[in-house]
Amino acid sequence: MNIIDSANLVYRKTPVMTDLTMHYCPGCSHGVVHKLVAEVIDEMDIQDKTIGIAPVGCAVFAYKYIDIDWQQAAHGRAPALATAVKRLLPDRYVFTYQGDGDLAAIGTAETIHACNRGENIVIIFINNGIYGMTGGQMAPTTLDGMKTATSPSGRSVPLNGYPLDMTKLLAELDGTCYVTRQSVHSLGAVRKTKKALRKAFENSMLEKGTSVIEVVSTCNSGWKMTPDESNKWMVENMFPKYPMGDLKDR
Amino acid sequence: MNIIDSANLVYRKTPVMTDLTMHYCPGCSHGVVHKLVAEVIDEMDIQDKTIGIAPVGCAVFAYKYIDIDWQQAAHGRAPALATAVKRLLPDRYVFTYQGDGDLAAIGTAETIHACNRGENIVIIFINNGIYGMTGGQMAPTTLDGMKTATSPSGRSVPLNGYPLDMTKLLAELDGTCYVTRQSVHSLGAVRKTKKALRKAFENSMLEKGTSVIEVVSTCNSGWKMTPDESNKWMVENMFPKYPMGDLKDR
Amino acid sequence: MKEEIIIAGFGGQGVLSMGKILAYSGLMQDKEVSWMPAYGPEQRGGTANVTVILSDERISSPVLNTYDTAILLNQPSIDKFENKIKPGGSLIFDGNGITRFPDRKDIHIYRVDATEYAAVNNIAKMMNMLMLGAVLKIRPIVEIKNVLKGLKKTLPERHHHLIPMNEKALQAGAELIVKL
Amino acid sequence: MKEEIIIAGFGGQGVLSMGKILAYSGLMQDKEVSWMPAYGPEQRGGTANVTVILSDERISSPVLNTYDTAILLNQPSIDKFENKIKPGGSLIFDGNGITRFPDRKDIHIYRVDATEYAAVNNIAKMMNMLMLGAVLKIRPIVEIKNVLKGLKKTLPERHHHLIPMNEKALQAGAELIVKL
Amino acid sequence: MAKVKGAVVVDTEQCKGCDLCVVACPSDVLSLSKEANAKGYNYSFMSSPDDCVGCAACAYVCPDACITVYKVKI
Amino acid sequence: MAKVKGAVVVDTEQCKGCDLCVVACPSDVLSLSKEANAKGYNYSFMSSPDDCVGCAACAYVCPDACITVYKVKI
Amino acid sequence: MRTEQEEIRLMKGNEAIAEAAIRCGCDGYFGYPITPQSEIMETLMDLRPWESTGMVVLQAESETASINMVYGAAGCGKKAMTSSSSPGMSLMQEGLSYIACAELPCVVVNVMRGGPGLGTIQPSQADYYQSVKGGGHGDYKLITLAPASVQEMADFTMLAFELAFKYRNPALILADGIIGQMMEKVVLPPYQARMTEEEIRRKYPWATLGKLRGQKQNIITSLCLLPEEMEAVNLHLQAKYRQVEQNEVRYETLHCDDAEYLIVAFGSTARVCQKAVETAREQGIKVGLLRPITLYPYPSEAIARIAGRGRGVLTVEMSAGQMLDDVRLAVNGAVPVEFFGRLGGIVPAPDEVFEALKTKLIKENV
Amino acid sequence: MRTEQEEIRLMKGNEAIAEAAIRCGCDGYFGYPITPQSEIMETLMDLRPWESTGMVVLQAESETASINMVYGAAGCGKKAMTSSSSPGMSLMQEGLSYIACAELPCVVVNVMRGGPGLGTIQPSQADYYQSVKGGGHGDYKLITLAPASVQEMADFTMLAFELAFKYRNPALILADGIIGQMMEKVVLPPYQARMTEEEIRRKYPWATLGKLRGQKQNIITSLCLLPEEMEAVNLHLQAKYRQVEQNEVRYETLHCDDAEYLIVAFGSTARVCQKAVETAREQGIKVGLLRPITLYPYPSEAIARIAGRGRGVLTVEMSAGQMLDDVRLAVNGAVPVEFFGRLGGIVPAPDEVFEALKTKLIKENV
Ligand SMILES: Cc1ncc(C[n+]2csc(CCOP(=O)(O)OP(=O)(O)O)c2C)c(N)n1
Ligand SMILES: Cc1ncc(C[n+]2csc(CCOP(=O)(O)OP(=O)(O)O)c2C)c(N)n1
Ligand code: SF4
Ligand code: SF4
Ligand code: SF4
Ligand code: SF4
Ligand code: SF4
Ligand code: SF4
Ligand SMILES: [Mg+2]
Ligand SMILES: [Mg+2]
Repeated sequence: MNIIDSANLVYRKTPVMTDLTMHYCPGCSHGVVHKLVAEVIDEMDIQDKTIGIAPVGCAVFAYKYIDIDWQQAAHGRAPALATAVKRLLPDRYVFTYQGDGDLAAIGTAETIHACNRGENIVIIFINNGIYGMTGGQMAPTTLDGMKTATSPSGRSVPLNGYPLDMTKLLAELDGTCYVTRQSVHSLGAVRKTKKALRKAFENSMLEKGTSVIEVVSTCNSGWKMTPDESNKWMVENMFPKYPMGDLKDR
Repeated sequence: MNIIDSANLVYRKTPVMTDLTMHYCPGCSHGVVHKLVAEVIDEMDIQDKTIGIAPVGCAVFAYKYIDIDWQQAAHGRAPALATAVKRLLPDRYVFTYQGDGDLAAIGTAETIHACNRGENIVIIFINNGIYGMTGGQMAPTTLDGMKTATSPSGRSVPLNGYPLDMTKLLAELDGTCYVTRQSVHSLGAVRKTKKALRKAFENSMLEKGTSVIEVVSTCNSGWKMTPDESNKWMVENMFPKYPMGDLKDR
Repeated sequence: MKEEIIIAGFGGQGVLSMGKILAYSGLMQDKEVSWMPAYGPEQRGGTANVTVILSDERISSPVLNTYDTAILLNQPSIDKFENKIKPGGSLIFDGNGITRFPDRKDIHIYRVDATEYAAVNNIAKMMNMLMLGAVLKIRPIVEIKNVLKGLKKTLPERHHHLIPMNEKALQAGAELIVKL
Repeated sequence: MKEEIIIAGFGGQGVLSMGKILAYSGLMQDKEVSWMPAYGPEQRGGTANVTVILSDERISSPVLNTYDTAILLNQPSIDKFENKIKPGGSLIFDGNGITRFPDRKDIHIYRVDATEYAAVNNIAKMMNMLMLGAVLKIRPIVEIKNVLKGLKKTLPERHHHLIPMNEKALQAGAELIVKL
Repeated sequence: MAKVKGAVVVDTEQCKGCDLCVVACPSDVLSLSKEANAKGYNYSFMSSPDDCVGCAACAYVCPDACITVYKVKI
Repeated sequence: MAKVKGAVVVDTEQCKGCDLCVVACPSDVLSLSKEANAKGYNYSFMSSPDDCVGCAACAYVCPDACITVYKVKI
Repeated sequence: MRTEQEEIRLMKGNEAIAEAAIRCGCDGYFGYPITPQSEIMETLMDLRPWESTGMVVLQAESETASINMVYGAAGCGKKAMTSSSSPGMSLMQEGLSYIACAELPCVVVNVMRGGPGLGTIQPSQADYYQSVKGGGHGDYKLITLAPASVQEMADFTMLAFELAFKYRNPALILADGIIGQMMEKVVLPPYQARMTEEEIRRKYPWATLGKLRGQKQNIITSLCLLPEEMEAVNLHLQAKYRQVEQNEVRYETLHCDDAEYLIVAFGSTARVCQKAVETAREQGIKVGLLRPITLYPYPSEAIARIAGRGRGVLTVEMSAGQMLDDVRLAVNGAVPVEFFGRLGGIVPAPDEVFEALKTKLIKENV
Repeated sequence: MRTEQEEIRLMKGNEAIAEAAIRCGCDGYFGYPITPQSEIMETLMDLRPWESTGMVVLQAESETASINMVYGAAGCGKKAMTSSSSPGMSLMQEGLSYIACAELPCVVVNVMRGGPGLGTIQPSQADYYQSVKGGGHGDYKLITLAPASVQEMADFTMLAFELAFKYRNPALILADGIIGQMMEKVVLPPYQARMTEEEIRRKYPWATLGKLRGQKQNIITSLCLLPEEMEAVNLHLQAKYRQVEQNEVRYETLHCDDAEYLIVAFGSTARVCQKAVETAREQGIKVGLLRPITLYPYPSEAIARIAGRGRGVLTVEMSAGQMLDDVRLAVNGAVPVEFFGRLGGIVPAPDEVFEALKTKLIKENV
């Protein structure tokens, strides 16, 4: 019996992904989220209507992998770009894809104000608690006690302040309509994240405001663990501080 | 009977205020808050231990009026200066004095991160819902429908976004220990604000984190009303959106 | 024809708008005009001044060292500009609150008590129009009818009913001139 | 004495640390040294290389066009650097996964199957020390005792127990040389 | 209860005539003068000095710290 | 209930050997190969192909979109 | 009868920019208030072009956000602009470097005020270096226009968009507080329709408007991790800049034909110098004035040519001498180059310039 | 035996800066990660100087925050520093302009990478203009030191603080990815105690440490609304800059005594050029090398003097030619000035420089 036949196809890489090998480390969460974004674009059939804004961070090359039009923003400024793009092209789907350094450190003001204005965009926020791209320095979301290149003996609150729950802040703003926290470490988690992404993209055209999807993620290189260990560590350590689920849905 | 005799003195200008005439418009709230800050410094006897950080905004010249050491910060960056000053001089009282444009627009990131790090400083936030200094443009805190030089037919949410309750966000952060909203339009309000200021200054030495005192204020020039009308308009229109009282006290 | 004018006083005395009306009237007469304020956060006190040039030729510098005519509405302005009037030029000042009167011998000096007149007649907001009336009597650089045209152009429609009042003020102002 | 060396391979093959050990050993022998990596976000793939210079004199350029000795640990490195070796210089390569072998006639070429040896002997982390042992046999620019001293200086105390193992790897590597 | 009598001194040169003290005074003691000071402001003064109770409400709300307050029990 | 049989195809050249599919598979179908691909990674493969139920858990969690999944009811 | 479209108006330079922007089909303005240019956004907000042409006007949370909004809009092939004054411009330098590298056409207005630091709100020209040498990192250039009248504030708004799109390069209008705040007569340009999406797709196929079926994706980026590729990007930029230098030099001369002495000045300072030249000519001194209109590309050849025939050059600026470098580089030692400047917000008066001419230049040549 | 204090170490340039900062009594470092200089903060965090000398090390939320933290710390008379690389430097331009105007001493390190825009992380020198002409607004100068070795990374950290405090002016260490990432031998300076508050009050009476009874308040500001006052501030700054120009020019020459041709290059490019000069000398070509150590103040006189004796100058940079302007201004037309550069992250090789010398300069003189 030939199972491997297009008639029996259950899952394959969406054509909205390009054929390039992603530059991410083996097991990096970025890849999974990329795939989900591409799948949602595919399923909504909006490849020609979607414009992505790439960050400065490991995902800077997102534009190489998801086959849509892209702009690559300066570090932290993706929401400013997205604001302008969406205002000038209101019938387009516009999303930013940002890391925790990009969105919650240098881009704090741009993120908060885009959300507060209620721009009809989607913000995808990859919170891996670290600066992956630059070699694993501390991020605003780095957990207390977590070791990074700039907190080699572990983050310490008196020295470095508290881990920042940016998503909670964004949920407080009048301009956001949908704020949720997801992950991609398991089949179930992946499915939920995809659903959340779809909802967020759909919101774009309903003039309800900004949709924010935080994906609590791993950076196994930065964390210095295997991908599987990273997932487990994430569930045990990141989830209590950054609990899964919707923070706002209106 | 000679009432006017130093023996009978009830209230006089604190010597921590200089003798210069303030450049503020007649009736501007800035003057009242300046006086209160100076009185608290006087009463706590910390004139030699206090360093103020002046903003860019109408209060840019605060350093001319309160007779302590001051640094004048770039627009929005006062919390960054204060962070460094306090960390290098931990036994000094360090406060910022900022307008709503300064603190809640261009300085959003600096404000949030100083508060999130829990810097042991005092942030005095003069929310007059407008950019006074530059001639009355819209601020992040400008109310819906409020007319300003850049919203001449009134702020409109679809165009300009929502009025931003920055203080609420700051209260959400783990690093703040005391977050309160006050005003200075009446004897009672002035007394409360002074008490709040004193508490905030006292917190500075308790290593509890950041104290934030929002003073909902008037800018009669920008609002194009008399000072008295402004106070009334404030009570009626600003207070519902920015309600008085403590948001956090731990 | 070229007239280089400085108008100076407290913020709130209508210095800039007097300049604007002059410039607009010049425009109505097909002159080249320039209006250059010393800008600043006026609402918070200090003095205001504006340089207005009307000319038949293209105007080079909008910033000047010396002026043909100075319209000075307070003491600091007299102190600052009296010496910058060209010999043979005119200094027109409002007498209100003046403690040191201008005393140059090589210029024409006129006192116009527009502020007082405006206060007495309860038309404080017309002070600058009174002054302008006097100025145009002394230096008829633009015609009154063009001033009124200019007003019509610059005032929002809902204020057009004030134009006759302005006209009256222009006429009244012309009567207030005292040559020193 | 002056030796200009390039070491190149995949990120993760210990290219940079091999260079560091060489440089540190040079320092122990009072040489001038420079260690210049082609840096980048290595953890995300790509190749790594480092230029190491040991010299009795002050070193001018840390960046070179040509090298005395090239230590090349993968195919892309051979492709990139084979032609940049000075005539009479040495190319030392690891045979693992090599599909196009170096073939210059005017240089000395050595094959050292350190990767294979390390895999077989379950000492994958010692691959670069094996290679270094071979290199120092071929080009004895620093003494083994200084390499070990250098290791002591650079390794954190808790890893000092590994030094004998490193020494053994250096010796074993010297036996793997195959001159082509 | 002993009666209380107050008085205020306004620094008329610093006063900007904002009227806030006038509004704040619970006893309607203060008014703005007809005359302007050197800066052109109609300063505040005690138009009904006998009614002053020395509560300092005026002084507290004065943005320009122009008011000194005295009080005696009589 | 009809029995279900699945199979996956791994793009062994794209695979980075991260092991996440191996861990995710509920039926322990996958393992990492001893051999490395051209990029030096030990790629994933169906070590127990008969156990595959075509649930696509492996494919969903694969960061590099290397896995294609097929399923038939038998 | 005059039509609305060609109406002569009396307006401030700042207002002229706002009016011209709408009329030339600008798609989006993003800004943050700062004196002495806040009237640009205020005028736009008052005119409500979103109800007429559809132009978007947005007050951003900062200058940093503004310039990055411009990046986003320009990336879509839209006519985008921002404006600010000196301190705000400093905050835009990273964004400008990105925009220049990503080759996005846009217009930026700097109405300069006295610096450094918070300084003063009075006129200055001390951001010349920042504008033409590169305030941001890396090798890039902004096409820089220096208006000297309210009319030019309007005209250069159109011209800046033209040049920006012609070269896919940011264009800077470098004005100062005088030109921004003064009122003059201005003939406003007629309304021009905004580009349709079809037009943009046709003329600017790089724009990110959404990847149509069968087309390649468009990517706006300034990143090339491989230095070889990044060098190629740079060489391409440099080649473009040579083109700009060949085609777009603009300047104005006055009395230069027989000039023994040459004054070089730009913007409102050139107006002041014009008056000084008039005075000098009245006294029989043969002085000419060259006013660079484009500060980048710089009229070096013209200056070299005219200066070469004379006995010396006086550069006049509201700064400590910044354009002076470019004048010296142009003259390359052929004749003496002197400098007169006022700093930190002070506007030189015509007679000061005349005085400087006599004491610094003519005297030296006696 | 060698003491810990004068230990010879093998370390990266970035690490050397961190070590030297602690040793020279730095009070506070504030930074944000960016390649290729992140090791500076990483090393500091690893060394935990807050436990030894009491130095504060803080990772800020951005470069904008970092430079303003430096402002705050420097305003207290403390030795404060930050470091970044090109895009991050662009974000600091407003802050630098404020610091320069408020006359605050501090040290800023830029380990340049290829731009413009996000560019690449490879070495570059294309922030020369930004550094020495003024990337921020207004007339100001940064004392700019260009290290060419790891040793100089350490030494110039101390020197930069010295000069910064001597002139109450920000000092910039303008390095590049090569010097930041390479390892060399370095002799670390001995530990120096941090200044006590009493010392600061005595030596820097302007510092805001709290207004003591009987003393006047200290105010750190860059604001002067009155243009007359702002001009006075500027004239004071300019006078100070003349002092700096007189006292602090530093450069190094190699084989310049008999040089017919002169190469001018700074930083790591000068190291590459040194090798090219060696090659040329071996071939009997009389070439010298002048390496400016201070980029501001610039060694214009030395260049004019040496170039004037020869037949031509070749400027070599990792940029499209920025320092070239200053070389041309120095030479002022006396001899031809040619340029060779690599862009966007490419490091020129010694033989390329030698080739350029032959084809661009020597050929021209045949
Ligand atoms: C202005 C500026 N500052 C700093 C950097 C360096 N930088 C690049 S990516 C990055 C942070 C990346 O972290 P994050 O946003 O969490 O993304 P991740 O790599 O973890 O996905 C930084 C600081 C930069 N490119 N530009
Ligand atoms: C970088 C920068 N951007 C803009 C300005 C102009 N500016 C000065 S004050 C101000 C806003 C003042 O408003 P706010 O902070 O609310 O203070 P207020 O005057 O109302 O007290 C602005 C935008 C500036 N000086 N610097
Ligand atoms: S460094 Fe971290 S975030 Fe970046 S690709 Fe590797 S695992 Fe992913
Ligand atoms: S403009 Fe407004 S905030 Fe500023 S001084 Fe006047 S009233 Fe106060
Ligand atoms: S002290 Fe009280 S009663 Fe007296 S004037 Fe002031 S407010 Fe009125
Ligand atoms: S409140 Fe103060 S400034 Fe206002 S009127 Fe009264 S005394 Fe004068
Ligand atoms: S489809 Fe399901 S059963 Fe089959 S290999 Fe994948 S995870 Fe395992
Ligand atoms: S999850 Fe994907 S990349 Fe990872 S081992 Fe499995 S197939 Fe390979
Ligand atoms: Mg991250
Ligand atoms: Mg305000």
